[in-house]
Amino acid sequence: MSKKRTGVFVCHCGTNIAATVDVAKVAREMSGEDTVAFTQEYVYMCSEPGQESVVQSIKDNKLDSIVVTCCSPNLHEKTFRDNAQRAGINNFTCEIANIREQCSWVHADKAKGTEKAIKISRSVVRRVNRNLPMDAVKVAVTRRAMVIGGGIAGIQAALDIANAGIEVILVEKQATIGGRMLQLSETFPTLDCSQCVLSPKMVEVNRHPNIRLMTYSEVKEVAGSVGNFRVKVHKRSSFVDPDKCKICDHCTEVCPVVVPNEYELGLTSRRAIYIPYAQAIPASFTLDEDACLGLNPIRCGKCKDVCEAGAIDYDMRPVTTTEEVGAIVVATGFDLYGPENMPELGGGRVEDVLDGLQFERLISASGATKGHILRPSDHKEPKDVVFIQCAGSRDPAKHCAYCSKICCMYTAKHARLYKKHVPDGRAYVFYIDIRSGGKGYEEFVQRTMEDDDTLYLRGRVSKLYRKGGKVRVMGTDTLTGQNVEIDADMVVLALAMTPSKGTMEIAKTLKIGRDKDGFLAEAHPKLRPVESVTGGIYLAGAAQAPKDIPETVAQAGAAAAKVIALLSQATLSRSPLIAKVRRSHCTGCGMCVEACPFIAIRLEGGKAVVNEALCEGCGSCSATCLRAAIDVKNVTQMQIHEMIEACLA
Amino acid sequence: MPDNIYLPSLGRIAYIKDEVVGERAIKTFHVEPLDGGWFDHDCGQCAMLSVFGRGEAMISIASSPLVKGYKQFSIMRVGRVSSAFHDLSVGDVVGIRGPYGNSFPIDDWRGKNLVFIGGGCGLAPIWPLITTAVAQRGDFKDITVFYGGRTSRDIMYRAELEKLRGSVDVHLSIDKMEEGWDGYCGFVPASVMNRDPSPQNAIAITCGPPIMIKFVIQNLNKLGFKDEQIYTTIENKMKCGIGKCGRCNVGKDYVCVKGPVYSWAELKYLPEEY
Amino acid sequence: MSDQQPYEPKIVAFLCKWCSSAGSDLAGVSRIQYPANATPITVPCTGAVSPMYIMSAFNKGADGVLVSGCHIGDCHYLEGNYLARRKMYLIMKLLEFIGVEQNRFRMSWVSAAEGAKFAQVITDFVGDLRPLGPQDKLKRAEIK
Amino acid sequence: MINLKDIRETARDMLAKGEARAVIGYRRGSRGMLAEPAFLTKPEEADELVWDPTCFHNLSLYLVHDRKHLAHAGKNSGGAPVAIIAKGCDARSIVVLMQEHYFKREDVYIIGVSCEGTGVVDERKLATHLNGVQASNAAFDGDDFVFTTAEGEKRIPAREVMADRCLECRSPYPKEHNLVFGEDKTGRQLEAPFAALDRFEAQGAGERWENWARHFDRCIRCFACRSVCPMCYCDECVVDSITFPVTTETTADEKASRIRWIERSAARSENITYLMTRAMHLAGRCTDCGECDRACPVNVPIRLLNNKMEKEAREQFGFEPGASIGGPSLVASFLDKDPGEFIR
Amino acid sequence: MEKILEKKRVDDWVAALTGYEVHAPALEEGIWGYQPINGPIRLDHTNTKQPPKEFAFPQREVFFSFEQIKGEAPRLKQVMPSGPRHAVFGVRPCDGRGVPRMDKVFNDHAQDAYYNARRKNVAYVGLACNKPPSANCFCLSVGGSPVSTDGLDVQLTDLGDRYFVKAITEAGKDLMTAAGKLFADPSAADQKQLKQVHAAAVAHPQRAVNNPDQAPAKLKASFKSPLWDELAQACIGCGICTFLCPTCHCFDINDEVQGKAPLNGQRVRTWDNCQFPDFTMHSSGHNPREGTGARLRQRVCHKFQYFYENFGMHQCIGCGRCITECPVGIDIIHVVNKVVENAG
Ligand SMILES: Cc1cc2nc3c(=O)[nH]c(=O)nc-3n(C[C@H](O)[C@H](O)[C@H](O)COP(=O)(O)OP(=O)(O)OC[C@H]3O[C@@H](n4cnc5c(N)ncnc54)[C@H](O)[C@@H]3O)c2cc1C
Ligand SMILES: Cc1cc2nc3c(=O)[nH]c(=O)nc-3n(C[C@H](O)[C@H](O)[C@H](O)COP(=O)(O)OP(=O)(O)OC[C@H]3O[C@@H](n4cnc5c(N)ncnc54)[C@H](O)[C@@H]3O)c2cc1C
Ligand code: SF4
Ligand code: SF4
Ligand code: SF4
Ligand code: SF4
Ligand code: SF4
Ligand code: SF4
Repeated sequence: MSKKRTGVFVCHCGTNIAATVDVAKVAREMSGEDTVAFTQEYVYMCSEPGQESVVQSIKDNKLDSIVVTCCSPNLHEKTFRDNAQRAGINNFTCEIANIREQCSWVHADKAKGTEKAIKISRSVVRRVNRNLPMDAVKVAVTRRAMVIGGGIAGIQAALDIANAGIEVILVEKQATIGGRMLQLSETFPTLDCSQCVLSPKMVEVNRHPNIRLMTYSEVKEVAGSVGNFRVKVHKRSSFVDPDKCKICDHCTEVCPVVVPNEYELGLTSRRAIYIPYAQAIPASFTLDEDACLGLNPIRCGKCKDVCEAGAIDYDMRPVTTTEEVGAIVVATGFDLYGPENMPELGGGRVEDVLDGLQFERLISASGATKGHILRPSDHKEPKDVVFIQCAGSRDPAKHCAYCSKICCMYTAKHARLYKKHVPDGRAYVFYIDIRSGGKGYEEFVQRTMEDDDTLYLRGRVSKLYRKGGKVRVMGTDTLTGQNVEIDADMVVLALAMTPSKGTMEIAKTLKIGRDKDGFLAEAHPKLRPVESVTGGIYLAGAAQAPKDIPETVAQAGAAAAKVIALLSQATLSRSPLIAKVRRSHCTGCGMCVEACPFIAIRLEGGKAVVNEALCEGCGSCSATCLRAAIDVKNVTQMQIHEMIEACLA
Repeated sequence: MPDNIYLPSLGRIAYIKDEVVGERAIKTFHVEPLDGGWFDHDCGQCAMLSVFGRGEAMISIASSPLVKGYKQFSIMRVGRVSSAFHDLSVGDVVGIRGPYGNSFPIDDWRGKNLVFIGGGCGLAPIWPLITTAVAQRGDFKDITVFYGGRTSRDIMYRAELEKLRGSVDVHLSIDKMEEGWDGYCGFVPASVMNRDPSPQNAIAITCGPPIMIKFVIQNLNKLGFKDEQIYTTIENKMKCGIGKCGRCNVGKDYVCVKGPVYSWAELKYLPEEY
Repeated sequence: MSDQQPYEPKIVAFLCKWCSSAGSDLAGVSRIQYPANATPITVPCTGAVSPMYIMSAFNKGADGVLVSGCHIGDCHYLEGNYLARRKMYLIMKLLEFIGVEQNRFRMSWVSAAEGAKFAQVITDFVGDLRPLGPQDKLKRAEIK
Repeated sequence: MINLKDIRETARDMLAKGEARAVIGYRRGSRGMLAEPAFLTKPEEADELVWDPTCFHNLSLYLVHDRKHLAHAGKNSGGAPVAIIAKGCDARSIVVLMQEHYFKREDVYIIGVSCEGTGVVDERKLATHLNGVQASNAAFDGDDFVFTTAEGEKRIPAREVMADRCLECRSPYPKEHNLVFGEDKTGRQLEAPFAALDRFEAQGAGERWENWARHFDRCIRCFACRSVCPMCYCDECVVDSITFPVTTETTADEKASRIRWIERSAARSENITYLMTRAMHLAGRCTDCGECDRACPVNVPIRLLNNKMEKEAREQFGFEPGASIGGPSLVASFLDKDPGEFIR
Repeated sequence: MEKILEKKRVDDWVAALTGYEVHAPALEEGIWGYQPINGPIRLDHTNTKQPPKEFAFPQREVFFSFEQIKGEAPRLKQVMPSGPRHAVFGVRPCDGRGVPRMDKVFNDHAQDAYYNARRKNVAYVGLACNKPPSANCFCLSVGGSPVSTDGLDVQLTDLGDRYFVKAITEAGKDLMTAAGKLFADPSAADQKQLKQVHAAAVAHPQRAVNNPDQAPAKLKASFKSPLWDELAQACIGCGICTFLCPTCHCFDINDEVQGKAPLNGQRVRTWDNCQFPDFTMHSSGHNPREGTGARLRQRVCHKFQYFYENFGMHQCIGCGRCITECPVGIDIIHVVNKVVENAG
């Protein structure tokens, strides 16, 4: 590499610059720079003739890099880089020195303004000396997507992507897709039946030619990067062939094992061979390996004997496959905050204290009690029911600091559904405030309060315990300042929404960050709300933050749109101004790996390696490395060093 | 010698040629005195060149003492100063002080056969000797030049070597076969064995990477060359060029003063510190 | 520097490209006047500012060094300014510890919408530097 | 009380059984009573080992040397680990090295030694106490150090001649170890942590500068502080002003574009830049073994700089260097609650 | 010229040296160092931490400055040392013997204008060692003596309340005549006491290099001895032993640049050190002195073999600084003895 031949083009910008900066002097000073082979001033560099003369001067003087001292790079960097390219030199060897916004417009003193303009220009000239010509990084794209999590978020995203003609693999941990929504009874604010809305979508997923459904499956490992991920999926064995299973239910009749039914949140029990819901997709029974007496015809084998379809196969083995996809949507949903963390609310051990989801099952027509509200302890209809909002939410000292956002709404819904079932019952709601932003939401709550005659008590519950067949709830009504004591037949806790266990696991597997509450972190809270920090991985649903179904569906649609936009390109093109490791100086200490906000660096054979597809060129690595072993191209430490020198000359 | 040995005189770059390109680039420079005269040098001596602001580097004078107007240097781009040289253009001014070190005893060799064996950029230190011998062709008997590079693009002074062919036996070699190469293919020491030059009334002068020199000498010994008939030059890091900065010594000898030219008979008994 | 001229502090200002540099552009567009003492060096992010740059600027004769970037939470690169905050805190404390005047190093958050704030930051900085006189503690001796 | 016999026994055993490639410990040197680093490879050498108040070296430095040596020879450690005698601070250094992947846990066998109630001597303090008298032996004895001199035994309360870092050490016990000798007296305090630093900081900025200016002026840039520090293991230090072919991979371009942050001249400005950069680079990594401070021939109180960083790290970021192998690094991590009031 | 000076009049002598800048040992931060003197001087120092070599060979020497405007030839401006003459008081005899050794280096083969300019401007007023100032003194075994006058211009000997002052050179006489009336002629008793004091000084036990005369040959024979690596295992490659040595002279030459357009800078010589790993490293990474063993060998052989072969005297003058100051106990006496003994 021999010495640069740089051209410096000093713009007057009419009088915008020339009035307070001695442009001729700037040009003169720049021509004294070692590498500057040509300087020119012009009244409007960005005008047609100005641009032409830039192009011509590059050609005539065999320049290999240029500095245009003019206005902010946000305005004309592209213009002049295009000119550079037009003149046959690389566009990254063109830099702008901003002597208008950062100088002439803000300094009236011509001598001082000129001096500063010279320093700015000189530092950019020094920088350009070491600019490398570069081409945008191109990455080929695999036109297939993966959606992880088969709740409403995952289902919606998968359908949207598939409908755009892109193949989708939908990976669900459970035996059926549907997620939490499948457990809900009716949904606010319209009170339409949850399954009625969801089931058709589930069936569509199952039938869609572009969707490959992998239930009972988990993602174990991810390699590669945006456009080209390689994902290892582990499918557990269900021991039942879904294609053969006729869902005749003969097997459950003979199965001797009884275990609590997790889909009914322990309100009922099931057999070792079971179907989670009647509407499960895929529509097939599943054999619970852990509960089964041994997958062994000698020890039991009753189900296999009665299965006329011959769908049961004790020798079925788990399989691990590697799927290649270009983009990933993570929609792994939420769990409820464990009541065991809240001794003040009974710690999960007081009978007839339920959580919201249990209550959903209790009032669901398909639930354990076929839609009759009967309290678990004695199967009697509860007449006094206390709903407690913010159970675990908005309590930074002891529990979750954040607002779970949907509890106000579903508690109102619960109260109404309760009153519908038990018109003479009394419903009490403890709340802190009501947050009912959303279309039709406030009206919904109002109706619960007024039409349904629900007693809303503003305050926290300090304690509840069982007393004489009831649950005594002690709280305060902060509006009246009175202590309140209610002997309830049943209590429903609106527990905080937390990221699901599966969400926490997947965050680790995919190496996408989580926020301080454990939800998946979006790339930018405002501008990139459905993207993870890792390129090509998008977020949808309650895994990213507490949200209700409409919001979940909207975000799923947005994530799908991002995926479609990404995968509709044949290749990806990224800024080449990314980090580069000086391997010989890297000791593999891993500090850059830790510092990189985009998880773009890993250690390989004791050296840092930058993933070009992930690096955003922020430079955090370079400022962290003690050995100057990693630099962002064209903003290297050497360049900054020389710029500092130029600023102080 | 001038009063202040550290004060360089100025020289102007009169000519630059890309000798070898790539990661191990070599450029050849002709440096003319900026004003007034030049110091004289002998074959094998070096000069401390400087690019002001970047520092100094010891470089062999690659032109024959018979050439008066300028001095030639061929510099490989390896680091700070050498890279600065590669950035220069014709007309730029550099610093130069010297000459340093001893020289080849060329006068003792008149009437003898000369065998030159060079590798890589090791042709530069022996080039003044080759060109002087060719200029005084009548004084010497057979002159043979073995020279090899890693690839054909690493061969320096290619055109000049071709021009020598009339009066000198030139054997070029490259390490690995390439299309269109009609010379020897293999390492330089093997190339020498391939031709087995006679030790009779001969002096062998070798210069190149240390590992090459080691095998060349072994092979020359095998061919019957005595240690006194073998000459080489060594390069140790130098800063002052006058035996004070303390780094180039091999045992008690400062290479910048006692070297860089050694016969194998001398070198063999020096500690292995090069 | 001649004796007649009043002392003008020399400042090197590391501005992040997305916020503070844009903020200084806005100051320009709004024609807000401020002293010409700070020469900007645009960096991708405050997170890219190595403490070595600060040391080096003082070593090369800066009277003050400014590092300015996006407000916490607004970093274009999410976390860069968090990392910078910690590093800059440390170097600031170290400078202070050896007895360099506190006011010679400054960090600020200036968003793209805060043109006026940018001008204010520079004005204040220059104002605070003026009474301190030239920085000669870390400055390399000048060649005569 | 540590029984030297046990240490020797362990070393002998490990070498005899091939459980360690080498044992790095202390032995009596040729210059009076001072201990020096010992590198044992044969079981019979185990009797050379000593453990006394002059065992101030942080031997983990030699683990770094060993690893560089292996890398240079193109070998990987393979086989048996190197066993090393490590005090509390030394063991923390080893932890930081492992945290930075310099070697793996299984490559080292840490024979921990607790400093128990005391620590090691500061040669300078001792010299004033002995007043020109030469000592030939040093020994621990409860809260005292006992020195053998030509004029008989001299007993000095340890705290009078102990190194500042030991006086202020809050964890004089190698938490990370394979084997440990001596009692865990973590929590014992002879002086408040950062006592020397606090005393220094109590001065005004002007005074602090005057002091540092004198210290920086004295520095002769011998780089002993850097060479003796196990954390300064970079192949090429950023403050080196010369180009240094680090490996065969280093290109001419890299060598040519070496940044000269500071000049080689031992001038005040350059010395400051060097020492401050060093302090920055050691922030969160220095384990306060005090070796740099001890090695400096001209008594530049380097430890104060590192201490300052350590104190800020601890107080502002809740950070403790060398606490755990998997822990975060100070400058590559952050907390939401990091101080930000200084930012305008 | 031999005179007697009462101790209390030393300061008057110094005051009378108006044409000189007087330097004498002073204690700062627990370190003895030569400092310019304005008030009373002390001569009760041990030896100074740094030898007086700086007066002729400072750590930083500017050779010349240059300036280059683009398109023009550079302009060089030679910078020759100038300033008042120096009188350096309190130089120990060993350090005095360092002076002629440095003279040799800087005048052999080529004359070093900078060294010589400084050298002729300094006069050394030595102080005989009635008692070795350090436990690691070994001047006697390297051909010196606690009462040697080599390299000194004046020798002082402490006779209790008086100094016996002896001019060794013309420059020394000048120093004395500058304050002629302060001096008295020595009596016979003074002469006798001088002899006694000198005899006692020489008789004082010292550490010793065992067979100094055999050293050159034996070291030569031991070039390939495995002992070098073994003895140097602990060496950390710092600059203490050489920077503090009165006869180490290695240096580096660098360009220091301040402005780039126009280019302006200076060429500077700074001390360098054969113990730094990159000292002899070629740009290719090849290093003729790879490893601490090879580098220790260079230092020791330079002192005890190469210099001897070139100039017929040992370069080491036995001040013991490198022994006392080495942070890891590398002991040149031990090394020489060990290698020589091993050579059989
Ligand atoms: C009591 C209650 C009542 C509610 N009522 C209403 C209402 O009336 N109206 C309304 O709009 N909203 C309501 N909601 C909110 C609603 O349930 C959520 O908005 C919605 O379920 C979020 O859907 P999701 O797909 O994001 O998550 P989920 O429904 O949790 O689905 C996540 C899916 O991902 C799977 N999964 C998890 N981890 C992995 C993994 N690692 N690999 C593969 N698969 C994985 C899970 O098995 C699950 O199938 C209510 C919530 C509660 C708690
Ligand atoms: C007698 C002799 C003759 C030589 N002849 C030639 C020649 O004809 N052509 C050629 O290309 N090279 C020659 N060299 C080698 C040349 O001196 C080095 O390549 C050059 O000094 C490298 O300097 P640098 O600043 O580019 O490298 P860097 O790696 O940046 O150098 C680092 C520092 O070490 C010094 N340094 C590194 N290696 C050497 C070395 N071998 N000798 C002296 N100083 C060194 C440099 O001056 C610099 O200060 C010769 C060396 C010697 C001793
Ligand atoms: S921080 Fe630097 S040395 Fe450490 S792994 Fe990253 S690049 Fe390598
Ligand atoms: S520049 Fe930023 S994104 Fe790229 S590797 Fe470095 S820290 Fe990561
Ligand atoms: S601080 Fe001390 S040990 Fe470090 S380089 Fe300076 S003099 Fe040497
Ligand atoms: S900086 Fe000093 S105290 Fe800290 S680890 Fe290194 S040598 Fe020990
Ligand atoms: S011998 Fe001692 S003083 Fe010399 S370089 Fe080695 S460790 Fe440093
Ligand atoms: S080698 Fe050591 S003992 Fe000898 S003169 Fe030098 S410093 Fe003194």
